[in-house]
Amino acid sequence: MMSNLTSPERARAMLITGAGVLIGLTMAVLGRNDPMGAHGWIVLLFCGVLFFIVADKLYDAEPVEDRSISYYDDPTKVGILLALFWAVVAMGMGVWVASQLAWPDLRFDAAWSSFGRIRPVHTSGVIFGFGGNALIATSYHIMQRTSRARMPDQVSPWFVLLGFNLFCVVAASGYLIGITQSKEYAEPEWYADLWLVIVWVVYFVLYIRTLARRNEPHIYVANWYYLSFILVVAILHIVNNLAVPASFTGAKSYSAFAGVQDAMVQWWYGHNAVAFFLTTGFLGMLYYFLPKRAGRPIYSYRLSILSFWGIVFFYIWVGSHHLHYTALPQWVQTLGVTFSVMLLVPSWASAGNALMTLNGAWHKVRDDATLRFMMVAAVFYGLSTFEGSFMAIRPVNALSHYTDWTVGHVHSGAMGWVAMITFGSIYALTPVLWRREAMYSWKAVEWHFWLALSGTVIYVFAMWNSGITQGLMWRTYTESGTLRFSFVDTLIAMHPYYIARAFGGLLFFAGACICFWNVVMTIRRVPHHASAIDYPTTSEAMEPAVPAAE
Amino acid sequence: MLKTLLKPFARVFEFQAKTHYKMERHSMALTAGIILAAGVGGFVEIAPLFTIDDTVEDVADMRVYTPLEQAGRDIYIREGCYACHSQMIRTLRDEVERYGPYSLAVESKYDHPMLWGSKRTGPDLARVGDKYSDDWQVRHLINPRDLVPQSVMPQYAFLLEAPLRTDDLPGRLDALRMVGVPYTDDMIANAANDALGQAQPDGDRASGVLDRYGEATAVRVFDGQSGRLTEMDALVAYLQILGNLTDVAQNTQPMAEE
Amino acid sequence: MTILAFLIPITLGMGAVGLCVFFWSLRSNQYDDLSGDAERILFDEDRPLPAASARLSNTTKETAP
Amino acid sequence: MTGCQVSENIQKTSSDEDYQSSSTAWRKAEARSTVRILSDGRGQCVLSVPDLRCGGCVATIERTLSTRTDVVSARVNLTLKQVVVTFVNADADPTSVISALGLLGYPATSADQDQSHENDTDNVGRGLLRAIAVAGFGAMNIMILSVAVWSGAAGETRDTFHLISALIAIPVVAYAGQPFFQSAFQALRVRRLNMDVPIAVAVVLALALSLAETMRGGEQAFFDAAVTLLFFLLSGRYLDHLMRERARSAVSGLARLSPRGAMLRQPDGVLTYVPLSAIAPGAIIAIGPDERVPVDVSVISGSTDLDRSLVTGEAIPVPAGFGDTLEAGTLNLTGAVEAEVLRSADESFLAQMMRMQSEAETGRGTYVRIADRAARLYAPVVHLLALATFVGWVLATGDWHTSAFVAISVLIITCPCALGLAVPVAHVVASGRLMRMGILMKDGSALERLAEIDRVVFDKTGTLTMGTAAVGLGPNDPALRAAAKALALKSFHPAARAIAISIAELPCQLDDATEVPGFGVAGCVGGRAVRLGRADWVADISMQAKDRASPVFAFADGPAMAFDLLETLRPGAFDAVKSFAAAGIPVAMLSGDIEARANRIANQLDIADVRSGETPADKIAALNALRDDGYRALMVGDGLNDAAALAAAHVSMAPSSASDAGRTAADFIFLRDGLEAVPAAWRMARATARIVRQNFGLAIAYNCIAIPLAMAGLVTPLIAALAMSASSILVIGNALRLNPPEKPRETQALRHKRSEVLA
Repeated sequence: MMSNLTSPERARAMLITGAGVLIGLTMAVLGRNDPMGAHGWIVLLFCGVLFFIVADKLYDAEPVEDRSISYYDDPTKVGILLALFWAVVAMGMGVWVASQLAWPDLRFDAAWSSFGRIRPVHTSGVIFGFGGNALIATSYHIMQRTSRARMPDQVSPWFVLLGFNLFCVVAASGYLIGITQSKEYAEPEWYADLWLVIVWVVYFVLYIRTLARRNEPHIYVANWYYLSFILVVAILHIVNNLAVPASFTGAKSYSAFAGVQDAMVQWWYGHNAVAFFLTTGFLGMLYYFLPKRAGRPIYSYRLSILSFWGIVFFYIWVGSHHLHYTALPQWVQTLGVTFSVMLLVPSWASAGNALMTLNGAWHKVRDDATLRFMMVAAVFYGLSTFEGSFMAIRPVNALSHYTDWTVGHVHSGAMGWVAMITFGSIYALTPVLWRREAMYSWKAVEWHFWLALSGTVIYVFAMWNSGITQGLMWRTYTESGTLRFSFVDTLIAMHPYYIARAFGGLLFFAGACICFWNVVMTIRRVPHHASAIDYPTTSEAMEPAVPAAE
Repeated sequence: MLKTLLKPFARVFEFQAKTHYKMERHSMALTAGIILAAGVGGFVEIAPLFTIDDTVEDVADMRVYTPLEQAGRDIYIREGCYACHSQMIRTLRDEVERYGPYSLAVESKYDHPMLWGSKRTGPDLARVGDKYSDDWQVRHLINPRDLVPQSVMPQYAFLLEAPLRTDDLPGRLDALRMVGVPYTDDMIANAANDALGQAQPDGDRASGVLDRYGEATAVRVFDGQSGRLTEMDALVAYLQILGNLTDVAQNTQPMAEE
Repeated sequence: MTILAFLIPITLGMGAVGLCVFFWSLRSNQYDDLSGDAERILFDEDRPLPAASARLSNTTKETAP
Repeated sequence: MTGCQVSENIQKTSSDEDYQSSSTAWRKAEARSTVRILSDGRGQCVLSVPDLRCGGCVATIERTLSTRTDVVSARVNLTLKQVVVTFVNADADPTSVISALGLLGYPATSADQDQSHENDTDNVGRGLLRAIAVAGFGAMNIMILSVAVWSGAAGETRDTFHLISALIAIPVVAYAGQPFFQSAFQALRVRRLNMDVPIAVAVVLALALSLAETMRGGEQAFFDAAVTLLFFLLSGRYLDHLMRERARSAVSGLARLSPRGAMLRQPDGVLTYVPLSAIAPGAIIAIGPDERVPVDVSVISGSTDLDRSLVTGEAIPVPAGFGDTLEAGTLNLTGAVEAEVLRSADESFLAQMMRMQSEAETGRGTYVRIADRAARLYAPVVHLLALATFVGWVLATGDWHTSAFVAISVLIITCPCALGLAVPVAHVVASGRLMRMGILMKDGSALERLAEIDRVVFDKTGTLTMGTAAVGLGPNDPALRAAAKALALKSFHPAARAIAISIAELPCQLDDATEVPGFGVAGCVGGRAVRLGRADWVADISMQAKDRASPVFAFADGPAMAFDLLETLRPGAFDAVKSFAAAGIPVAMLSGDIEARANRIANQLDIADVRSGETPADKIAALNALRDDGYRALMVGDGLNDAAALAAAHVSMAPSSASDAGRTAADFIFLRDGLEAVPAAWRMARATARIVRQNFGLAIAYNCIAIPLAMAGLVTPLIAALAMSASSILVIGNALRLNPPEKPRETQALRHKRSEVLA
């Protein structure tokens, strides 16, 4: 990896990691009386290791590779491996937290291991660690391929990837230490948030610079999805994390918003994060890898563009459906319902478009587990968007909210849609990226597919049952008009479902482990492909990307 | 004469003419200009309208969290309790009957951030204050299954051993004031003392707490061990104030939906 | 809902950015050949393009001696 | 002297190497003239490649072309089935690219990109799309605010939302409403009413009313209605535009036939390529085989056969030699000739035909589209109703403000949203279906006109019959037939090709084959001279010289045997004629051909009303007469001689094989050979007209419900938005019924199969 950096690039990398070491040291010293000090040491260690890796190779031979005729895939490769590493860690955590609900003594009495502290490790680990790394890695791949251009430089992709992972590490370790804002999916504290803003701006600039260098006049629709993901997530992140630190030498901060206002911002963020992190980014992945793997163009390319604008417009205001029957003004809730229901149109347009693309290639879906991952992902995308719109309706929400139904819904999206499309894409990408004939073991892919599918189905069904049971029990009255069940009664009823859920999660986790193993074995064992490089710089048309000035 | 006078401005005119011509040519740019101009102008007009807030009721008896309660709240946040406990009673009949009057916006107006939650693995806590005794709360936190055998809640025995940090409390209150919680200079300056005083009813610091936060403020040994200020003190103090910052909900007895 | 004073302008701003991007894309002929563009990503980039391979063989020639 | 020697002599006199080279040079120069010079000095040309189907074709073509040294870039547009090639030099030669594409299996022709025209229409579409985007942006955001207000946002919040809506709506209406305002303004200036007048009035009044309401803190504002209305209507307008654009680009994608220049013999004897405009009467130009005659000329040397089908519509070639006049647009088939220019390009036969056609078209200009006819009725009624409402409310309540509010809400709710969509959506759906049936349509008015026809007039040659000839009878002796085939194979004359195809035997050994342009093919079989061609020419060597019209074959001193050339009916011609007759629509035939041939075809098809020997002017006169009698005729024709008649008819159709002028003049072009496209298009037009009528019915029913509500003052913005959206969706849904669910599996399978075949 290092040998592909020129000496000025190595020097720049050293400068950046060196600065990171200094920042870590400063945090450690200033925050020595606060949990922030621990984060200082983590930053120091992370940047220090990178610093020494760079320093070690500083005077190695200059690279001989001709950059004008190749793509820059090193960060993509590392990103894929990191995504899988986070998948294993975070899904493992998921199995553990799920088990704690069935067997609460599994926490072993340590302060850091309580449900409240490791649950965000699971959620952030899956969403940001696994999903984020997969998005960054695939976006590097897709933006270069669809632009037929190499990334403009070699330091910023590393900065984005490793900087993002530093954020993930700081976030996850922070939860265990007890550093959290307790804002769902936005738990990291102020300095991690600031760091993410810097990383994200560099990411956006890198993406735009690559597109500006493109040799293919058309910008493929996947890039639109990725760009909206980067841009909107940045805005959401900044707005929702506006906070005042209690002290610049301490981790604690207080949100700029309070109460009902904070709730509105939080779910405006929360649901748009679903939209722009867990939907548009992965739709970008779908719109590239699905046609690529199926060998057929998108069924309706026009529809994919239209549904992009539809999703972007409709998603913005649906967040308030998380706050039905609360102190939020009712008209804001109604607003949320209206747009949640309308959102179904562009969502199903996308799901249908994906499935129609496969129409005529069903024999491939039957034979190719990778394609099947993508097909199932599209199906689950359609199902969970329908479920989401359904659950946004007030009477349904009255039953489903606060129960495991919501958890099941989220997981049908996260496991069935996000993880499935990501695994499918990784299986499609790995042989291409490492120039291998195929995956090391197609049987393992099959195993993974069936484990993932059965795990998801078990999980989702368990949660549906659990959620609906609990929701109904809460509102059951005796004949004399009093509440029939105590809260603990509902908890007892949940127990078997919690065991089933942990089991479903375990299957899914096992699949992820198999995937990691399979990818590593593909890299280590499968012989190289005959053609060693793919060539970017000339488009088929060899036309200048930017039309001559008018 | 006039020409020579205007000569220095020729460039300005030229620029104006050029850009105006361009703007007209690209009528889209013109529209964007209109939107921008109208947007800026309009926003100046709109902003004052928002100062009249029709969402959060104005309640006289609503008080801020004491330093000890705020410290407890920070522990509640640190431990991620919101993952299993909501603090928002919805306007549904069964919830009102189970947990008490539904939550009003005003009750969380000093909550930075709000802890309404999204999942009830455990029951709602919006009105858990004074529902159980301090002793029950402490024992429950030490090992929930001692009191509720079927509970799946984690044990928080370590809170009883952990001394509460009070030196950073003035900073925290100050930060909260910056985001809109009406702490006075007096409250901020005495934050550490007040935290200690609220858990030591016999100490000389206790009266300060009552002065600053009102006579109704609970001043007692929350964790059952006098002489030590622990994180358990803070957390229990916080749990016992939940739903008790104002009486407006109980007094108005809002009717539930359905 | 004071908060809408933030959220509405932000949303409008994002919408306006989207609109501008759409205009840009329209002007730069992004929608001229949608059926062709959908097909283009399927071109197998593993096979070197003739022009690129010509350049590649040149470079190997140059570096070989 | 043997036949062989004679033919050699002829060859010497008629063949000239100069002409041979001039021919290729001409073709190169012709292609070169389509190369546009880019600002950076490179050349660019657009090639039309009709056989482009999938991404594989795109990759193959681009890969192959981009390896060429003279090509900077080649980009395929799969939608338009074109390749844009950029050359290193502006004077590059596209012919080699065209032949390279031909070798790949993609026949290509250079598409004449009238660049200025292209950009103009493109800008209209883009402008509309921009307006849609702006209106969509406004509608979405205002809708969010409106939903909030409808959901119960009250007091300050509502006022604020109205204010924000106003800030969005004003620039949006100002920008996106322009197409309607301009059109309404133009209509009003000539004191007419079209659909855009009520639209413009309603939008402006809705905006004004809402602004007034916002200022006084009122509860109701119609910003969402105004902007959503624009969005819907713009969508309808864009669809309409898209349909026309699609048909136009498809037509221009086919090769254009009229030449743009000629090889001019300079005083110093050198041949140079000059553009058409630079050719003056009296100049000498060279015309090679397979070229079109660029201007009207008189032959001064050489002889040849001409395909005058562009002029006469008749496919059978005509020989020409010294002194003959060649009209511009005729196709030189076999020999090279030099000729003197008689008239300049804009006075040529071709130009005259074009002029005649455009004159004929003006007769059709009075046709008013159904939507505008509806608007003439609709607009005054609605405006009067609004006025009546206002007066009524003032009288009843005395409250000026409320009265104005109610009156304007009448205008808003009656705004012809559904009417504006009723026609275009139906037309777009219909045009899509027609396209799948292989029928291109110029615009929506053509569809409306086609639905109204009560007369059908067919041209004969090229329309009822195929443009190429078939052979009736020939010699029976296999040896003779083999010899005839050998001769026929040597010529590219259509008659020779038809003869070659009609003979099953293998050709025999042929020596010294020579083609004598304008006469035929000569050669030696087994030492005997043999000829195939004009009867009088064959008679030079044969015993029985006959004066026949058909090509004749003979051995030296042998009997002459004639090949009777027959016309073949176009497939589906019989059914097409019959289905019109069955529907009670009289069918007539207008032919420029001789009576005997015309009658024979008419008899085969049961057409009673036949007129033969018609000149273009006669045809126009016939159609004008029909019109004067109050009939609405459908004209189906193909040749240049029909072009003006096509334009003069109420509505017209042409096959894709028609002349350039014919295609331009026709309202519909059918791409497949079969004539069943004509009744199919007619049925589609009738179905569309029915749907349009139903849509109008729906719109009227909607108004019957909405207007009383509005007049009673019961219309709130929510009701207005719901009612307008519902009626629009209803109308769109109804129009979609034109598109019955075809078996998608079958088409998918077909597509699949096709791609497999290609692979």
